Amino acid sequence: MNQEKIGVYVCHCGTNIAGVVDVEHVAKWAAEKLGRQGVIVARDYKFMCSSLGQELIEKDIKELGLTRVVVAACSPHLHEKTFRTAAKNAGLNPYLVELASIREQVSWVHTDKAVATEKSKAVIAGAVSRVIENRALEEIKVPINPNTLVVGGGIAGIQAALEIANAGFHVYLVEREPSIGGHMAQFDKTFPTLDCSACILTPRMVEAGTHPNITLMTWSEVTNVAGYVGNFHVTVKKKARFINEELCTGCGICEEKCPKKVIDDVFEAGLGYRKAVYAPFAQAVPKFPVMDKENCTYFLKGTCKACEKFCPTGAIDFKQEDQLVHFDVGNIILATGYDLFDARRVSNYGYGRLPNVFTSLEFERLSNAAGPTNGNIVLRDGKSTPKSVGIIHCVGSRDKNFNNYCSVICCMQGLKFAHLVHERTGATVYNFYIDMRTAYKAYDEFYQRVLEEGTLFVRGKVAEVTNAARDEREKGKLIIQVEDTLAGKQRRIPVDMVILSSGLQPRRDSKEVGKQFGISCSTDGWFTEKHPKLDPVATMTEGIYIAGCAQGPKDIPSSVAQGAAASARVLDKILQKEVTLEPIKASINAEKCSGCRICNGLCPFNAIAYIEDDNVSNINPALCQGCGTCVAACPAGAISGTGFSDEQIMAQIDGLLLRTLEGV
Amino acid sequence: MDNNTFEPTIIGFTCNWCSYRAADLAGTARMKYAPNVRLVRLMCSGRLDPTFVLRALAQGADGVMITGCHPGECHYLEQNYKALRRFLLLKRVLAGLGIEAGRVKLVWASAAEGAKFAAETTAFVEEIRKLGPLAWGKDEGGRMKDEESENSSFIIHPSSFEKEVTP
Amino acid sequence: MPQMTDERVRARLTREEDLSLLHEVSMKTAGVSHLEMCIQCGTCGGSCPSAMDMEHTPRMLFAMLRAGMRDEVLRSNTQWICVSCYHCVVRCPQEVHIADVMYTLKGMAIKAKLYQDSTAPDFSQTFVDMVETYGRSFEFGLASRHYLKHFPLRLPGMAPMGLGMIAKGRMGIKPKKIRRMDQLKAILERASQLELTS
Amino acid sequence: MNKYLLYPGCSMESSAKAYMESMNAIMEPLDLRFEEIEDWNCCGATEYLGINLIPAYSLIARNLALASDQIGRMNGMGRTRTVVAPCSACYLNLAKADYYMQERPSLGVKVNEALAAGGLQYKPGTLDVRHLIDILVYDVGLEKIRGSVTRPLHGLKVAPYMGCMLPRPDYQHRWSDHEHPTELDDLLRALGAEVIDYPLTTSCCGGHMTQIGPETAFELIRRLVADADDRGADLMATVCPMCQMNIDAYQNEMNHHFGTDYHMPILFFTQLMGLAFGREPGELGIGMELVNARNALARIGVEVPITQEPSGPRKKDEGLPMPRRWTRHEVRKEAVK
Repeated sequence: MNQEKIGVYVCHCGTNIAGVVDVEHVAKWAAEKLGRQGVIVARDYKFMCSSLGQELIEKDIKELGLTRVVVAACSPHLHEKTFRTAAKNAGLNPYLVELASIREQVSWVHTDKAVATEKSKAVIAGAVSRVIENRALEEIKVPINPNTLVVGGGIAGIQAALEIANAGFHVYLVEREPSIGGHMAQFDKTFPTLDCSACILTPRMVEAGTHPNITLMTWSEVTNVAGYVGNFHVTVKKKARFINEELCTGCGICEEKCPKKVIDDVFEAGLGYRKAVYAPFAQAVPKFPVMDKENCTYFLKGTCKACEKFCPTGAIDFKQEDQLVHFDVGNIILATGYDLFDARRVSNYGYGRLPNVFTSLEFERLSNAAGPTNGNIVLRDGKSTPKSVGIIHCVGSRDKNFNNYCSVICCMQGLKFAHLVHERTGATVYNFYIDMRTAYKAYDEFYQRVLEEGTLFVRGKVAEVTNAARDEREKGKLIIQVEDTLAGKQRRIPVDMVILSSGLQPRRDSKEVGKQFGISCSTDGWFTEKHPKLDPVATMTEGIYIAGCAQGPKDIPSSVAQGAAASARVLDKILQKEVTLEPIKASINAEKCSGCRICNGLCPFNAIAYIEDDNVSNINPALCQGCGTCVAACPAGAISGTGFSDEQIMAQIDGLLLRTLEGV
Repeated sequence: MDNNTFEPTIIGFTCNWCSYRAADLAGTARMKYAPNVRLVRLMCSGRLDPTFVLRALAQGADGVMITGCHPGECHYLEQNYKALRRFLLLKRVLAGLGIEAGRVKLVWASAAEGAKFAAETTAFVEEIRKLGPLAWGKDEGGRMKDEESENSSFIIHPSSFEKEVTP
Repeated sequence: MPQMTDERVRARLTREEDLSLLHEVSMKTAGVSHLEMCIQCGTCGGSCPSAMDMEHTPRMLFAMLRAGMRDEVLRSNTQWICVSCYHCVVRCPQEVHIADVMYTLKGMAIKAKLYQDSTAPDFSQTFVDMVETYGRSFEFGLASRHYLKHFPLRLPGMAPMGLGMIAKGRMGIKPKKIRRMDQLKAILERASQLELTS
Repeated sequence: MNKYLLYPGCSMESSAKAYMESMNAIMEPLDLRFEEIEDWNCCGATEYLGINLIPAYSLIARNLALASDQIGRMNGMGRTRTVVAPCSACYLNLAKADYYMQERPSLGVKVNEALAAGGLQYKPGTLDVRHLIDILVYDVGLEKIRGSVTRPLHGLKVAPYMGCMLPRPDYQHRWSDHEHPTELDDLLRALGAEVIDYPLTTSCCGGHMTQIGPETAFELIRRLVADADDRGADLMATVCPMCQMNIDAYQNEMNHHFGTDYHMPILFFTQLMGLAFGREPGELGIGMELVNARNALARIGVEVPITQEPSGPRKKDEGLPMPRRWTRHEVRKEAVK
């Protein structure tokens, strides 16, 4: 028999609960049967979460001196905070309140009233037993370092960095490639306005490159992250550029004189060439080129050095080495972007086998005035202009054989391609789609415009692209075989060129990157947000935010919006100067710890350290995320977890099984 | 209502981030499922101490359902894998104690899988119904004495669940 | 407590009247059909090598199943024109077991006697009869019996081919029989009973 | 020595005798041993599945059950889990039955209930069902095959024809690709042949449509033959008795139907292997094809003897169920109607 005074409050939730559960009976039962456990009052009320309902509880706490409260209502994910705040207002430690979910777990999922009422009793008995074991807890406060790390220099990362820098705080912007700009720098036009992509992007790139509050690190990768929200320690590897940035003026003579031509798989999507020493494109930021060690003749054979000979400022430095840079930040934004789906995997579309099948990124470069063909849309032979073009939507997306999700941008991208082909070549254009998804502002209007231009739309997922002609009309062409689902007939449409509107997929290394930063990925590999609706840029790890396509496929406006949203969250944190953490933490009782170190390896956040001198392990509460794995594993029972202690859980089990009714 | 039908009592351990939300979602979507499962919320399936399962079985549960995030989707990165290996060992231990391994079930359910949570729950109730009431450890009168249950909870030292699998 | 069997839960989930046909076809199909997952993209109809001879593309049949159009579906020639090449199956973005659904529809059409042309059902039945008699297929008997009934006018044209096959020793004129025909018969008999109860 | 269980399938004993003979001829150089499943029965082809589900799968599963049994009786080094099916349709049926019995356990339970009536049972997933070419490419290996070549097929242009039922639906993920697999191409190249780019390699030959809807089938055959011809193939190589039969035996009919004049021989890949291994055409069933490969093979210096077509009256006790004359009688009766 314990000394606690417990109040039980059963919510009707209108008819949501009361329609199925006999709430009055349940309250009466709790007062009677759970009295031995310390329940001194049990009430039912129409809406416990209303201010009147809360006042009822507050009043009882004050007047009856309640030391524990159980609210039987909805899921704790909805109103736990409400009732904890009410308790706090009445002077009771908020962590001495428990919610028993009898709506989501009982009244909404069961129909038999008697059964539902019985189950409600068990759920409440569990909560009562548990709450007796609850302990008063204090929130944890940690100071925040005002610097921020932004990983990824695409449009989302640039936006986030600029917002924070403009607010007066320092940002480290780290980019893997030689220049910032990301995929957007590769595009020719942007839908639906057909703005020139470079024209709207480069001013932002320049701003980011010259901003006094931004430390720009390109050709660099984050190699280690330690610490926790407010206090991250970051290590970045600056890969050797073999260019002395102090001396280089970005004149481009080295690139001009370099005799080694290499296929550019990254920026030119394999359609064009670059040199072994290169800046990926004319407006690259920073202006300094990089030397590609794998392909440089000097590195391969020991002679050449043409670049060094011609460099007017002596900026070439073959002896440069990779450099590790360390700095501290308070928050991190990951804007690491996406990879294009590899269309070779859909072998029935023939990419890689049939020369005139192109991917979307290849087409972007083809149609770009600064691209390998100066914006001429031509076939793989480099000269012929197509007279007919088929654009296939949903390549690799919405397909259980590849990626299950909709890649969001492909419909609009396909429409943009149709417009560009039509405008530049006058070719007949076919668009093959499953569903036309043109949601968002001015998108459907663009669809209307492309319809007006005479693009031929076929509703059907293309079955195959083949060069096996069945008759004269098809000879020498690529034949697109498809069911025109609106006509209900199979069609074979011969064209000169096929463009695959490939989907987006997570970066190849997203899982490893997620692990490095301590955030999780969905099964698809996109970074998981804290809440899909109400917290789309935060992650489960405090202090780490995500923006742009790293979180899931999205277009430029959404990426920019997310970059800005993530920076707003970071600014909010910085301005708070300190952060409050949920006190669900594990701690080790040094007396009981035998120093076996079983727990050390179990913690994914490296929160547990072994202290050699004392032969015990110790948990850093700021690093601990409260999962409780170590608590479950400790052979000595030396680790306890606040909020979810062994005592609480065991008591709840006994309560749920109504063992506690039988007395001790 | 058929009074002769055996209605098992089942304790379900859910992860705060996935399966508990799946249960919430099943509720919000008004999906109906068998009422025999009572849930305990943990922060992570990695928190599941095998002794919780033994405790539940000793205290009168006929089956235990453990639910967690899908492999690779753990909110604490990889703790559900630890739950998985504990679960596999636990099944062996139960077999050693003469309890059908089928009385404990591990289910992966993401926060979006309310329907799966409902279906798996109902299916598990059927499975336990087929196995019948758990007679383990009960004296002739019925339930086990409390001292015994305390002892039986600790017949398996928790560390054995880590040691055996830590390379 | 009331009993919540699998069946009761499922019954609630599929109480939509129109889905009963879809559900029936799905339950009668080998493996997990995923029929309810069809998004009407037309990959199947686009992939089909014999679509030009079909009254409905497979996609249309699935829409009709969803609409509960039992007779129209079973009367369609589509399932009989299917050549079981599985192009649609591997390309289907929703992993519908299309080819196996076609087998199911054939079986249902035969039972409902709703096929328009008896050539294909007869061929299948003849084949099955042979197998049930001998345990092995017997190409010569099958082809000749079948052609005799359905393409008598073709026979003179086909005869040289058939003769060629015999001449080259590629067509046994005597059926082979397995040793334990009794065992096979017992199995098939039991299987037929199980078919009726399922 | 690699040892496997063999499920030959009905065709190997009749229309695809050449396949059987050539397969047997390449076993020894490649160190392979097959043990036939005792008393196997027909797999039901594509016909049984369209009548009754449970009997169809029970028919197939009897073979799997017999194979399991037989493996249980094998001992020592010879133990295998693999059943080899040289016919694509048989391969598909056996593999699919094994897979579906796992995917839908209720099917597995019913089929086993039926098998029990014959004193048999089969635990799904305990056997590996594989096609002959899978064994040759992935177990024996192209190196060993290349090493056995004594008469490379240099200068012979071959259209590699995989057909449809081998690479699809491929629930066991055995093939490099469902649309353009390279296994047959690689094997033929190992023999020294010139492999043409043949985009229709996994397109359908018409299957049973030659029997029930010949016009549909003829168009499918035409596409295959015309494309191979267009691309300059001397002959096609196949891995499936049904494909061989349709393209070989019905090519003449197809030509007649469209007014074309294609002459595209189609041989089993094992026949080409046998030739490359130095065997004589007669040992490999070459000459049994109706569209003869004599001219094509002459290009690589292989002389195919003209086979004496057997003639003469049949023995009475081997008499046909329906003599040809009687057939004509039927024809007239039908024509009068």
